Amino acid sequence: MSHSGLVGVYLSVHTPRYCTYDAAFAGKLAHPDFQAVRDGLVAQGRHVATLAPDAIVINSCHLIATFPTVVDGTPRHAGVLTAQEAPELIHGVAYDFPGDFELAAALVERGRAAGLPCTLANDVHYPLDYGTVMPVVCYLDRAQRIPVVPISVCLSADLDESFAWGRHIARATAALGRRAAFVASGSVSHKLVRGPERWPGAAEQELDHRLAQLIADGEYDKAWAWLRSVVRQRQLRHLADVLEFRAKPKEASVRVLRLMMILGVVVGLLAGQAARAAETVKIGFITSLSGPAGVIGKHMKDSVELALDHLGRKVGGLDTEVIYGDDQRKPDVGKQLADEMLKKHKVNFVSGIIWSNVMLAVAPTVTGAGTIMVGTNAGPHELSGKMCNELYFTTSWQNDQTPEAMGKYMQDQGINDVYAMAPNYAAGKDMINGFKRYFKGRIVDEVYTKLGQQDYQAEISQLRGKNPKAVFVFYPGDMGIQFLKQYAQAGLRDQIPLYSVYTVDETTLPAVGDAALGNFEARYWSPDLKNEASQRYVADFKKKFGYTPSYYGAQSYDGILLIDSAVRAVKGDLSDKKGMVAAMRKADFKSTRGKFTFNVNHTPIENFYLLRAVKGPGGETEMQIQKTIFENHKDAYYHECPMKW
Amino acid sequence: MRSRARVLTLLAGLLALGLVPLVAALTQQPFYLDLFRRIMIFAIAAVSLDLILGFGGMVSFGHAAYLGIGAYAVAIPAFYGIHSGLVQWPLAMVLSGLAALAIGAVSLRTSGVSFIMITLAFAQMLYYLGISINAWGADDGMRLARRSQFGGVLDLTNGYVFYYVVFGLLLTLLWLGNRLVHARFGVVIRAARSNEPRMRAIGFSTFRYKLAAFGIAGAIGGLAGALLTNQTEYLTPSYMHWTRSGEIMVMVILGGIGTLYGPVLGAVAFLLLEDVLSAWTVHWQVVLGPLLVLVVLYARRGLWGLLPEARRADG
Amino acid sequence: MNWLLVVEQCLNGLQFGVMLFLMAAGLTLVFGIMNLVNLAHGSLYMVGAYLATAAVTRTGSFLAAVVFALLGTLAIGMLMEVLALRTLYERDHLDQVLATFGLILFFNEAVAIVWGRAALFTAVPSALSGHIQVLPGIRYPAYRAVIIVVGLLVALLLYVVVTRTRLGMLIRAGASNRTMVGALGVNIRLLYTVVFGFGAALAALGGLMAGPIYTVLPGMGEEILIQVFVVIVIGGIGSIRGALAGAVVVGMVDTLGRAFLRPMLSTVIGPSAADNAGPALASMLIYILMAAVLYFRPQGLFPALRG
Amino acid sequence: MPTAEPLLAVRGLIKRFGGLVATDGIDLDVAEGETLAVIGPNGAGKTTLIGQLSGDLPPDAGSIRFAGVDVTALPAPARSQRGLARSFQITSIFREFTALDNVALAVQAHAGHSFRFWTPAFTERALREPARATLERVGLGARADVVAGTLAHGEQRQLEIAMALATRPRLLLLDEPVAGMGADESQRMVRLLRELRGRHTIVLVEHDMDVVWALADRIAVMVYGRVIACGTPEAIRANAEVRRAYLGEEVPA
Repeated sequence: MSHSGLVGVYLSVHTPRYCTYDAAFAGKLAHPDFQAVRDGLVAQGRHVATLAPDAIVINSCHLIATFPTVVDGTPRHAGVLTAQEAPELIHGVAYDFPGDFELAAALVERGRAAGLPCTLANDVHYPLDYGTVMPVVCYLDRAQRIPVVPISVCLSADLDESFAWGRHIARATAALGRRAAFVASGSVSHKLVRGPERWPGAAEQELDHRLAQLIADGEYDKAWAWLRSVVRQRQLRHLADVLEFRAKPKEASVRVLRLMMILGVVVGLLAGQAARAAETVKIGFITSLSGPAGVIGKHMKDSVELALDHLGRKVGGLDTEVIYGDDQRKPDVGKQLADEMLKKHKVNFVSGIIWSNVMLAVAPTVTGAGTIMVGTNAGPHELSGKMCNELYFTTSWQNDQTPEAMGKYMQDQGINDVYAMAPNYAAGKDMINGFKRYFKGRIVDEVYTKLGQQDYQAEISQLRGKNPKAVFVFYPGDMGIQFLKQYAQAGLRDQIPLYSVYTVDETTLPAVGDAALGNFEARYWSPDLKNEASQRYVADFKKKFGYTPSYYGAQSYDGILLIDSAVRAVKGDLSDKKGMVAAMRKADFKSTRGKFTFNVNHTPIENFYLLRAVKGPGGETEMQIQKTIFENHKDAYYHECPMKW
Repeated sequence: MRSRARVLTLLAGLLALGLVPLVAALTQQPFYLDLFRRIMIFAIAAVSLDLILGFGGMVSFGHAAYLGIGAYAVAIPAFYGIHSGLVQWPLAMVLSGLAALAIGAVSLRTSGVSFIMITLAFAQMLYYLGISINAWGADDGMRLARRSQFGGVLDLTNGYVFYYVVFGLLLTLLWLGNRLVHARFGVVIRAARSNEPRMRAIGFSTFRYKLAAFGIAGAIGGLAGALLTNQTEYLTPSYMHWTRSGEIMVMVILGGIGTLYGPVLGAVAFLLLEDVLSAWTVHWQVVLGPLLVLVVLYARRGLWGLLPEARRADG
Repeated sequence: MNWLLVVEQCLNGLQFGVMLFLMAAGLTLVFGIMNLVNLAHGSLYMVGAYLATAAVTRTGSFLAAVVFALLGTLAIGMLMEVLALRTLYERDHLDQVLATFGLILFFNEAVAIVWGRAALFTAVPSALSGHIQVLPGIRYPAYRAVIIVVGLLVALLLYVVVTRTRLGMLIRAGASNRTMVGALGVNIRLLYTVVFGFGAALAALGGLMAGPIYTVLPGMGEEILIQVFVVIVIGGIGSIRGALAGAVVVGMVDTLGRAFLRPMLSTVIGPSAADNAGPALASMLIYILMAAVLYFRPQGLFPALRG
Repeated sequence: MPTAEPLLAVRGLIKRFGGLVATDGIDLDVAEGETLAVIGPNGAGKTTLIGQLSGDLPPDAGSIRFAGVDVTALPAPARSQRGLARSFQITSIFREFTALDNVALAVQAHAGHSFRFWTPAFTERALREPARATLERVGLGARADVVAGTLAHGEQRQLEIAMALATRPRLLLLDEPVAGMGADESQRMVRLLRELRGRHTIVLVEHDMDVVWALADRIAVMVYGRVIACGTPEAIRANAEVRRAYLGEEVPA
């Protein structure tokens, strides 16, 4: 929300009992029920912090002017406050925050132009009420750094005048290029009754929720109509009294006038409507687009584009911009891309990442910057374990889960004398360890080969010498293509069954073809998975791109849908991280793997299937699901993750 | 004595580098801070390589190994809880310097292409060693939980402070490098490149000086490694892969060998091009490749060489 | 020790060595004769593999693919020499490294643009997909046996051309004193272009033989390039004999190391330590070998007899 | 010549290149202050001899004693430190550096270790003064600041002598100092070398017989890697063996 104009509207309250530091933070709350209100105010404060507005226009119902509307443009508001109505609760509170003379002057100028009686105060001694000072000093801007423009309630103004003032505030801030927040200090459900325990009950509070909901949904006309009707229907006792306001204390009438101003502000935002709608969801998608691994990056990028098509190019109902980055399979390049997206493009989400070492460099950078990260492939055990983070989700798996599934299947089949092979690097050892977590049979030998090795003839001869009953391997990308071809060429394909993980998939099948026939794989998803979302994804993908999608793609497709579900849940308020995280935790979207839930560490709990490479209807080799190995399988590291929810 | 054009370009360049943080602050784009800090770190590595490559004629194709050692010298102590930069950075320079001395002792017995290949061989050995040691993350690498601490005096987590630390180190390196290159030690190295047999005939046993230069270059490379780990808060053995040594070499040659300022220009040009082109098209390498060829064909002494030279060849 | 296995591994080592020789021959020819460090030799190996694969998928015949790949890469090699490399012969090795590094970037990306980033489908020609009985009890893939034969034939052909023919004499003369040969009226520029094209064709032959058993994708040249440089340095730069000897030595050491190093090591330092150190050591073996050779015999095992 | 131990004593020096025996058991003595010329047809092994004396070529057999010390095993730099300087048959100088720098480097080589990283070497008076003086001495004073590579061929030969002198040598090995020079240039070189006679022991390898007769105290004649005669110029002029060697009737070894 980098555009100017009103960027935030807050319905704030200033009941003396929880309007001081002691009451708010030192635990001496007058009444436990205020806890929720206090937390709401603290949340508003945090929101103002992330919003970092250039100015706050605050309208407190205790700052009353009888004839003109007073706009206080004093450049510096400093003084010592004792609340007029509650000297014993708020006394001797020093305050010193800047003002915004330019904005106040512009506001008064607009008011005068529109024929509204108003004066511009520019006087250090202009008295501010506790309704103006306390919410700012205690909750909204404790550092007292943001310029504040108090604006009074005008007793003799009618509803339309208050409404007009609202629109002027919105337009003045936009014209000056200020990113301003409007604070209405006092709530709709104000109840002028003695005794804190008889504070506005559920019915009155409902008014607040109703108004907030109407404004949030952008239903300004309805809000306008509702407020007028509330006044007419005398639903509220104190509001009913308003009509004979001459006879009632000024508080009651002031309430309605302020409501009109709030509404005016909000409706005034209509002018700024475009600004709000202009807010786009920016997603940074980092993967490997160049070099030998570029093909995997292409699968992911195409799937993201397809997801956007299915969402009508709008994530969470907002315009969406996806910025792709090529990490060239290098962790430091990945990190630099993440920095660029966070600081330069100011993205709201970062997603993608194929390789574990790149993920371990990028994820902490993103979550550290307070941005939500949705991983769509790499599943290093650290991120499912002690490095799990509230802002980090993955729509794939934890690396070890797939070999665990294969280990379980081979254990259940009672296979023995297995020959295990993998490249000599961290992921290779993870795979074999994951396999051994469930496979308890005899392992003839564990062979680790050079990373990126091309010729496996020596290892194949060695393997044949040991004549094992089965072979388990992990050879991703080009290593897999070479190993499979050489394994078949050595004539072992029909002698010793080959079981593998992350080796035979839709990115390598085109290059391996029949040499993969009969190969067993374990995976959480396959193009032939029978569920409506997956079938739609596969069909549309083939139609749009002309090749079969892989799990790399399905995970990325799900990642975008997850983000969409979160943004939709918070109604497009991208600053509401907590709300989005809560929404994501529900995994409330039509995933290609079917219904699944997130574990405590934000790693999916999902099924794992046994796949086999068979001759497809079209004649080429494809993977088909044979049976389910695990139902709702949890990763092996979630107990290391401290998160509880 | 350098030509005016070169002195002006040099000053303008260094001034620009110094002002980047200001520009970044004004345009609300802190990203440029990270981009140029990374460029300066590689400039330090390139200048250290140029000490032996440009001035000493020792074409080391394994210089990235010392960056790797420097990086590990920061990450491993941090892994065990020692976060003080005052321990890590000197350790990085000492360890990489010693490694360079050891590798140099063997490599300097060869010359020409054999020297290029043997230095490459040792770097690849360190690379494969790195990816097979599980205790330190092997290929997955290690995360730097906290950047090097300097007892609150220097807070590297603050982008601007870290930027000026790197900038200061680059300036110091250029200054000290300049002194070294013109002092007796540097003269011996440069003369050995010009005519080794003649050096032996007039009484210099050049081996010990070349080895010392190799060690110094390795140590500064180690410092660059330490900075790089703090920059990316992460390190993997892939920092030591031969293609990374190739990239540092390209920066030196692209900038112009045999001058301390060439490699800085080379680093800026190469990494900026990489960033700009890759943002423009995913096929950026098809543009960068021919560009390098053109530089070799038409800018014979590198980009720095394009600037008019001083009247008398400055030795 | 199962002797049959040892013999089979030696055969594997020989085959891997011959495969390396196919590439090393072209590189050492260009390097030795024209004193040109050509990092882009791996790219020509890749181009050869791609042209052959494209031809096989279109025509279905492996032989047609071989001819098409050799001629195509010959032309590309000569074009590359004329456009980029011709002026670099007198230049410093450093400039040659930078220029050819640029060519690597160009070729990898160009191939990706034309054929896409995904690996192409390649398979051993059906005629050669069977096995042959080399020795009682040892069945050896026919295709790999063909590689050995082709490799040795190429070695013989090269030896004859370089030592017995007029072109060979010109090439050797050009190596020792380029200007003198030019002075004798020989169009030295054309000679170098032809030699470079010939070197490129050799690389292409290596590429098209490797295609069916390795992976054909952008960047496939660089992984093998480093091993080939090790070969020519061990063998002795510029000497065809050296390239062959170096290739076989590297092939054997690397293959036998991967097969038997761990068992041998475990007898010395115990199985668990061997399991950990073995693989790492195996990957480093050829580099340790090269460092040793360079230390004791910097000019390589069979230095080229020139100058 | 006094019977004190010779400054340079060579005994049984043999050097083979494959089948070719370049120096076939050479014995030679050079007394302090003497100028010995070594002459012989091309390929007689003269340059191989100089190479072995300077330490660039390790002999296959035999010994070299210099100033009473067996230096056979010492590498070239160590011999230079002991005062044994040489010039090269094919000019070998630092082409990118100025003439003054070239000579200053030679001075620097003998002015302690060069592990100094601070003061710019080209401004150290302790190196520049002696270098400039040596340049003056060989007649290149005016050309001090010219880049060596751009000097004329003759001037470069003079520069080589200057570099040798700058190492304050006890013995000068000069390998064809006037090779490739015009008449007047070689006259100037001879005048320079005559000036050095007596103050330095000189071993002079030369083809130009005028230069030899003008400078040599003694002459050694080498043919096919062997010294077939050694003596005063007059003796050598009269020696039948030498005439036959020079008149082309090769005497089989």
